[in-house]
Amino acid sequence: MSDALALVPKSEIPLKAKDFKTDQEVRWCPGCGDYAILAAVQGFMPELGIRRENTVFISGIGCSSRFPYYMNTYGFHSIHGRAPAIATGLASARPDLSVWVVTGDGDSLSIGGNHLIHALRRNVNIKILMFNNRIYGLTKGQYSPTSEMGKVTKSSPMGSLDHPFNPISLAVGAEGAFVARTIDSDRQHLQSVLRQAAEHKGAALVEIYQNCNIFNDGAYEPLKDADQRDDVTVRLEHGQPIVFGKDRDKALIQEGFGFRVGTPDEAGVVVHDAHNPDPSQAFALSRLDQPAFTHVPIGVFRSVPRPSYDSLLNEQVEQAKDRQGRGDLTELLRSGDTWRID
Amino acid sequence: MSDALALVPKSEIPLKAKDFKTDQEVRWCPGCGDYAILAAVQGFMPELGIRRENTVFISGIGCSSRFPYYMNTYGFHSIHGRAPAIATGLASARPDLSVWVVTGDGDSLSIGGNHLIHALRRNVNIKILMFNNRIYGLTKGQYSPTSEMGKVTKSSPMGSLDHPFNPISLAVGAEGAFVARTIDSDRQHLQSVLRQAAEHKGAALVEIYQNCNIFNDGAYEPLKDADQRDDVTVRLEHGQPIVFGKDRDKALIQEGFGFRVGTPDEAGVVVHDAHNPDPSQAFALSRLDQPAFTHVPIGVFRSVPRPSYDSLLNEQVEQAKDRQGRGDLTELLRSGDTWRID
Amino acid sequence: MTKQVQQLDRVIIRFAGDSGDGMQLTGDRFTAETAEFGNDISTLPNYPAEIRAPAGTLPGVSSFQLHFADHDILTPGDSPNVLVAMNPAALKANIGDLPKGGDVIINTDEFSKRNLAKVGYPASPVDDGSLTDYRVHALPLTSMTVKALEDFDLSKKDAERAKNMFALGLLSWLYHRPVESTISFLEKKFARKPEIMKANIAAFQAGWSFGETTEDFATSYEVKPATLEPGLYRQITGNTALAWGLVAAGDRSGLDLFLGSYPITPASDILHELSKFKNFGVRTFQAEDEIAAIGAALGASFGGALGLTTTSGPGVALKAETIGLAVAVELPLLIVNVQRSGPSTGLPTKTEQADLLQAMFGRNGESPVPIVAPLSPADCFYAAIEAARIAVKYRTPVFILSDGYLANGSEPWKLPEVADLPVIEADFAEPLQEDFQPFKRDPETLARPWAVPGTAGLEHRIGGLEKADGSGNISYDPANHDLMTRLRQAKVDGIANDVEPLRVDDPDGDARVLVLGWGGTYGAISAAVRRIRKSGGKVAQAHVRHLNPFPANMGEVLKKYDKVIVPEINLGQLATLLRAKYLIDVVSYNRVRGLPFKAEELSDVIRDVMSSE
Amino acid sequence: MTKQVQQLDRVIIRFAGDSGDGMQLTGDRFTAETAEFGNDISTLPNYPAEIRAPAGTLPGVSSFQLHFADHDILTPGDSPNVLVAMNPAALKANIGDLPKGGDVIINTDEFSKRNLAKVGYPASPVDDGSLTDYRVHALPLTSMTVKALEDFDLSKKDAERAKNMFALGLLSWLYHRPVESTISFLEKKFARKPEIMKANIAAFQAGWSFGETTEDFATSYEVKPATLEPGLYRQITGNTALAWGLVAAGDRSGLDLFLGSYPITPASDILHELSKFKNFGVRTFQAEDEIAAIGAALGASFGGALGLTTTSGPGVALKAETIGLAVAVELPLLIVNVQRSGPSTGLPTKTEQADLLQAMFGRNGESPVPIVAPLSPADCFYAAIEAARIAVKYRTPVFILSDGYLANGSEPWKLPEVADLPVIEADFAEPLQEDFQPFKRDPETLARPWAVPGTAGLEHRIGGLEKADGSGNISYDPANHDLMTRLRQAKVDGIANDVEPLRVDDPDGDARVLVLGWGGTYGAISAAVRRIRKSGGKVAQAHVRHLNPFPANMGEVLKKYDKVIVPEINLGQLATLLRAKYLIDVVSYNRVRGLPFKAEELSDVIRDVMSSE
Ligand SMILES: Cc1ncc(C[n+]2csc(CCOP(=O)(O)OP(=O)(O)O)c2C)c(N)n1
Ligand SMILES: Cc1ncc(C[n+]2csc(CCOP(=O)(O)OP(=O)(O)O)c2C)c(N)n1
Ligand code: SF4
Ligand code: SF4
Ligand SMILES: [Mg+2]
Ligand SMILES: [Mg+2]
Repeated sequence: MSDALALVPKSEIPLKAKDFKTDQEVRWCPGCGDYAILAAVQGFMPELGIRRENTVFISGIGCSSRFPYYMNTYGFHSIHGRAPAIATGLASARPDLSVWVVTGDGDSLSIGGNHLIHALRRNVNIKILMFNNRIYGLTKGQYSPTSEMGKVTKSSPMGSLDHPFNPISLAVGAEGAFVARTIDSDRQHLQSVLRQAAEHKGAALVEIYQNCNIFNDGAYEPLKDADQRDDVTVRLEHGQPIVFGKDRDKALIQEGFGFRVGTPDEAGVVVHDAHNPDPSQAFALSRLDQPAFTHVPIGVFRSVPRPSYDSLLNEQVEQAKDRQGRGDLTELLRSGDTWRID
Repeated sequence: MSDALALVPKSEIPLKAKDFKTDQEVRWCPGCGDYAILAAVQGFMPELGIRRENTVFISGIGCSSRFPYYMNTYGFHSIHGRAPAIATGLASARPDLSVWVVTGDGDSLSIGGNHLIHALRRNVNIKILMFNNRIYGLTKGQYSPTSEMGKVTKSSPMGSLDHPFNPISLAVGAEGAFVARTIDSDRQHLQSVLRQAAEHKGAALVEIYQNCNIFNDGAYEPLKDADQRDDVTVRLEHGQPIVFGKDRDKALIQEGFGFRVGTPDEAGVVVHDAHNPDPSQAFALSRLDQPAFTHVPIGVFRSVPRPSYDSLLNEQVEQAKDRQGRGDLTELLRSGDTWRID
Repeated sequence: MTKQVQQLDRVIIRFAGDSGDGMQLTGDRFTAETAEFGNDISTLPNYPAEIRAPAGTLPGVSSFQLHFADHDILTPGDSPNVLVAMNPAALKANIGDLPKGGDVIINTDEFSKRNLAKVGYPASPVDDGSLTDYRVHALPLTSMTVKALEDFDLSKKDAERAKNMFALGLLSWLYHRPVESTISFLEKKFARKPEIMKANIAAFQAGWSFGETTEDFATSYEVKPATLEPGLYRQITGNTALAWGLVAAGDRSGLDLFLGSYPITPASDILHELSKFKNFGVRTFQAEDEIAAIGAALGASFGGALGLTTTSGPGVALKAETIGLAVAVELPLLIVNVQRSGPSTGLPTKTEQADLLQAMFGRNGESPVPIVAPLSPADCFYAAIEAARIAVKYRTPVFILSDGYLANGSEPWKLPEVADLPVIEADFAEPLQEDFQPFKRDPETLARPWAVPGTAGLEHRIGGLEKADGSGNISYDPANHDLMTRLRQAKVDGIANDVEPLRVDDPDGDARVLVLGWGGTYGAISAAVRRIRKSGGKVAQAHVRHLNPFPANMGEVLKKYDKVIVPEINLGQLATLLRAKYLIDVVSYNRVRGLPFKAEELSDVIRDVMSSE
Repeated sequence: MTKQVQQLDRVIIRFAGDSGDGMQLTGDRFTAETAEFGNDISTLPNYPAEIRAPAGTLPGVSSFQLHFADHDILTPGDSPNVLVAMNPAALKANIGDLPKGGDVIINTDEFSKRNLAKVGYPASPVDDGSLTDYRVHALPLTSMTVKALEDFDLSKKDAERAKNMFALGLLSWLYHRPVESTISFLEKKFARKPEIMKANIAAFQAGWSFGETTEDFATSYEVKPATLEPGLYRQITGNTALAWGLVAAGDRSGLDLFLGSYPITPASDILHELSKFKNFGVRTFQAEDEIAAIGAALGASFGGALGLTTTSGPGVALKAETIGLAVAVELPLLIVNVQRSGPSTGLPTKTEQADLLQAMFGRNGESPVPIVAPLSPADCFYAAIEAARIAVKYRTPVFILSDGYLANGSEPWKLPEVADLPVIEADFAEPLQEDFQPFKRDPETLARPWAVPGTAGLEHRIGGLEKADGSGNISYDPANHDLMTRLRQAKVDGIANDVEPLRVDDPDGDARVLVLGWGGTYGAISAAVRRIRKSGGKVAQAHVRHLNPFPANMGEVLKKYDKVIVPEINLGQLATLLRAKYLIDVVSYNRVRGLPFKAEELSDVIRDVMSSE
């Protein structure tokens, strides 16, 4: 595994998915997309080869945020929206841990929006899994910051008025160094994205399209329906020309600062460059989904190396110890202007 | 004036800059950039031709946030970071007001970051003037979210570790419909940007580079120093090829999804398109300032029409009144299942 | 065969099943039929934790208890006489509350090995004799329903779904409920799905006729209508009443309501309800978080609207700083806290009264805020109007402390005449005043003028920094800060003389013990007091509606009694305020179980205290 | 000419000038010289509002008062004997505090028409006879300074800047202060600007020699060294002492300190100070807001660090929800509130004690948090260690309530031996326990195990939902919630027996009146009590360091006295807690002026109460 986890102790014994299951009964509505994500994550964790006890899942509040109870690692089901902040403290103080944040579209983009964008710009060493079901599930179905305009919900009987966020655009605009999107129904893709996220040293935002079959069922139908999905889904792979379609007969051609859909044999098929220090192309790709669900890129939009916050912080601590020597309390008390009374 | 202010009553008598001055003694450090901005705003307001009493300035906390005390309009010096939220309520309830938010880089991007991005996506009808001095002024000089990495301040003796936000990138990524940048020292440019902001029906973010001569003096020297400024400053004007330089001998040429600096006579000089519904070009322009101060675009990056939050909300109110008729309390109480006991 | 009919004065029924079994709907319908019949009613829905748990599990159990009688009643009842258990989980979770000899109606179809295992029943309690203490009616409700719907073109699933209507029909027969309203309800509800509609009606009627024909129920019961005050009634929950009270406050003040809110259990329904009233000029704004929600509300108040925010305890914690700002700028603002179990996330769907001291003191600096607490579901309507009256008249934020029990509980409500509701004077400052002083106070109320943007000549600036008395300019003058701090306090304290005195219910005026409560415990306390009096005991009762400031006569009242008992669903918060202010050694009774008090436990407590007299 | 020398036992000097005049530096230097000389000292800097106001205006005035004596003293003194006024604004803002007959040294160079006008002086008070009640020394300090520096190659501006050193020199002569430390200080400070360095030293010496030669000062004064306990001393402010105390707590517990903070006056300096101690393993994180700051601190605590957050009242309001979470998950966490004047933004640079009830009750639900308050600048060091001891031992968030007066005030501090400081046992849970129970409590302290990530076999999940006693699994069981609520309360209440009993200072043990204070009022109260005793009065004094829980003996102590006076810089918050808990009618004395009490006003209050005895 990449050096992103270099500081995390390895597990002596190879672990299995079941090692990451807890005895807690999983409590989501039957059919909820969260089940598939949980299975995918439990299936993926062993790959990392790190110790269970050095793995931590931190969540906010929401259906999705129940996640930590079902992972047999250390876990913290915190308060609404604050998981990235709490994880920032833990990850900064403990570089020997692999810290994962599980959050929802409301938890991370409503009340937690500020912590999210700051964690991204600082490149704190946490992996953020945003379960985006475009609804407030736990509170029984109000529109969320990713709900489409005009959505009728309990709190918007005449349709919501809010122009939604595009989590990828927002994350890229917030200086995110690793920004990706995947979907609950494609376990293999989900795991491949988790793999790349884990390899990024710093903050990784993974938006996971998740179906809430109770309050927003079918939100991602076009990406799941066997007939359309291959023509709608645009899979991004670094270094590869962006080609898609059931018959791989479609390709993205640059037009101005955006794209048009052409054919693979045309000139100017865009080659995906997730490692580009300039986020402009990644941003442009995030706008492809206009109008909604004509073409939806999934995969890693952006993945550029940048020193992680914890490494910078701990470097300063080491430097200070080298330069000033380990702190000595007695010395400190006696430093500067003092005088003796006898 | 555009219909952005259509609902705001006009002033019968023509107003002058002095009409917008208060009797309060202006309290900023001598030499502070805030003075220039205040003068520019007071000089500009009469242009709008609207009544003073229908103009409101709302601020958070910070040196910049003292602003409302010096404007002879209605004003609200609120709490740290919350001005956009408070302004959202006022603007939504009172479409007959022209509501301005004055904030600092800390006020709007640290504690207030979440309210800022949500006000932008909702396109609430407020004009946000962000005084960006890249420092916390009022609290006497800690680094801010726009301070450069490695900055040594009282709270970062070994240099700050935070990768800064680019307010323009963030605003564009947050679905901002009007996003602009200007500078305290160029009154004419500042006022032209204010003019365009006022014409936008909805949320307008205006980043104003402001010098804090006490705690971060010279932060924008390259843009002010007579020798370099013309070669560094890239003035954006919609529909115009992007040409700059002391001798207007430089131009932006598209390269991939970004730019290189070429000459005006070259092929492919980029024509600025602030009205493009796709924000990708505006975003790409916001990344031009890399490395810092090689080339800094100022002007309106993006200005696209989108229904403002208050108009949508008040439409629903009118619709509801038309459809259901003005609410009648007695009817409401007696609606649905009731029974009589005699 | 004709069956005998027995008269009862009161009955408590609990419908219990899986979240998917539609027990809340069943309860609502039975309630509606019963209300229509003219009994007095009190209901208590009991939802599982927020997320829907897997079918058939204990956490998935949802129940609805309703108490109806031929006299006026105050609580949903301590323990049911009849339990309807739609599956093993429902039986296991609720049987403990059923007193010996009680009736239990069991849907045996759900008692499969698998379902029994899910809740750890080794064998079916129906056969293993563990229910011998009860009168068990073991019925295959599901299959009977399916059978009754054979001729409909329905999936088995849809047919089975109607089993709750079958059960409702059976219970409706058992208690002689009128059925028309339920039938027309089903007609409306399934208007777009005629087959489903017909099926549900058929199931309902099948349940009824099953009752008539089965041997299992030899007797049916009658509960005569209660003699309630004449008038037009409706059944209403606390959250709905609160929402309507706020609409009424807007109506009676001529101010447009502006709600800034962020959803949170158990307050969300107020947001949902208010968002339906745009035609009343009610604007609802679902904010990005609680801070933005109250910020927007305060901004709207600055603009001359009646700003308001709705939330629960954790949300109040986040709003604290902005409430402090509202105290400093002295603008009307309503903060509704539908209390739930804490601390932190606690038990989000359960009730508690532990946010009183937070409302009193949960801000930096000296920042007094008036507090009003409703005492029953319907009273939420009047409490909202009273809070709005205080907020507008005194230009101050005001807390409304409801709780999860009031929010979801319901009772019949005799509808008021709109004309009888208080009128609220917004009394905006007049334009074009000579050197207008935004902090010049009304000498009587100490309220400052409300000068809204758009008013010519009154341009002024407000903010959180200390302001000079009168002019409102920023002032660092030490004496002025002391003065302003005392003025803000005096303004709120002065409200004590502008609210109803504390009313004491002490029939013969010679009781030695007073029971003093606040908020949602009113029903349970009153019921307990009645029991004491029935058995000849003398006890006085009073319920505090204004928790800050206390009514002017509070001190006298307390001093009149040898013992003052204060039951609270917290560790003694009202008691703390009373002790601090009146130095009286009140006797606290505290249980923090996330549940309302039972009348019985309270009457025991009162008896103990009386005997220790 | 030889001058006479007069002996004094104590002197109070106030240096006042424009923010740009360097009065804080001047005061610091005079303090250092005085400390070195061996007097006891207490200082009070007084900054203008946060933003630097235009030169020469009243809001721009900055002052530094220092009190030194040949005996131990407790406060910076009520009113100065000597006022140094560098400009008209400084004179106008401060002359009112100078008692008749006091010395006032005036820099006449600044008394231009323009500067006089700025503060509304029609004519110069120096000539218009308005200062006849004082001993006026009208001196052209600026021009004398410029003259003294003629030969230096300096801009006029730079030369003028040195006028504060001239003034310092003059006062150093006037009070026989040792000058070496100031000279070496200037050498260090301006090491990189030799010309400026020499000029400042020259100005300093010029001031000294001017004193020797001028007629204006016929007498100079001597204040003998105080007889302080032998030992090594330093001058220290409250914020510095607090920061160092936290470092000490880390050192004595072996835990790395993790500070999550967001700057706010007057707490920012603690963040600044701690950010210098990375070599102690102290990690400081400047967060995006207060919520993130405490969140990060709590996350670090979960990871086994000593998590801590520093702020002032408005910040505490924002942290409330997370503090509640810390109560629920029961992890060590320190919350430092350097109180300032409220409500809302209030007077950010002024002191107050009005956040006590916020610390007690400012959260939803029953969420008890221990509170510790330092009583002097140096005591902030020990209070920090004590708070950390409680937090770690009991696995709980703990409040440290400092205030603006303690934060910026300073006093000489006899340095402790590190070995004498308490040792704090982190006592992490051991790895690989059989079915580990994260909420199984220590029977004695009721603290739960602290099992940090990385510990094999103890993987567990914590959170804000109610947890089952022992296992820590989510529990909706009513009885468990009641139990856990009481256990959390009992854990905190139990600390009462693990802290120093309240010490009462009642020399003859026969006083009838007790003065009880908390926090930064200790100095003023003690000085007042001394005055009473000097004049033969008998009064007892006690100061509360642990505000939650109170020390076990608090009740007894209170009952011993006929009258208990509680002076507070709020409207009676400690009084409220005492009344509620002990039902004692304490006498409150409250002033909310943003300023510390004066010894004199308190002694008057005490006398009144005693005579009303
Ligand atoms: C401070 C606070 N405010 C509000 C809530 C209520 N609440 C809990 S989860 C939630 C939103 C859930 O939506 P999301 O984050 O998308 O998660 P999901 O349930 O959809 O997975 C809200 C509003 C809360 N628990 N705490
Ligand atoms: C809740 C709260 N937290 C912190 C502060 C302290 N504070 C006041 S202004 C400010 C930042 C000012 O920086 P900026 O917004 O850039 O404004 P500037 O002073 O630079 O114009 C801070 C941290 C406060 N007043 N309130
Ligand atoms: S409500 Fe929606 S998101 Fe929540 S558990 Fe049920 S299906 Fe899943
Ligand atoms: S500190 Fe900086 S920003 Fe604030 S007033 Fe002074 S110069 Fe302006
Ligand atoms: Mg969601
Ligand atoms: Mg700034």
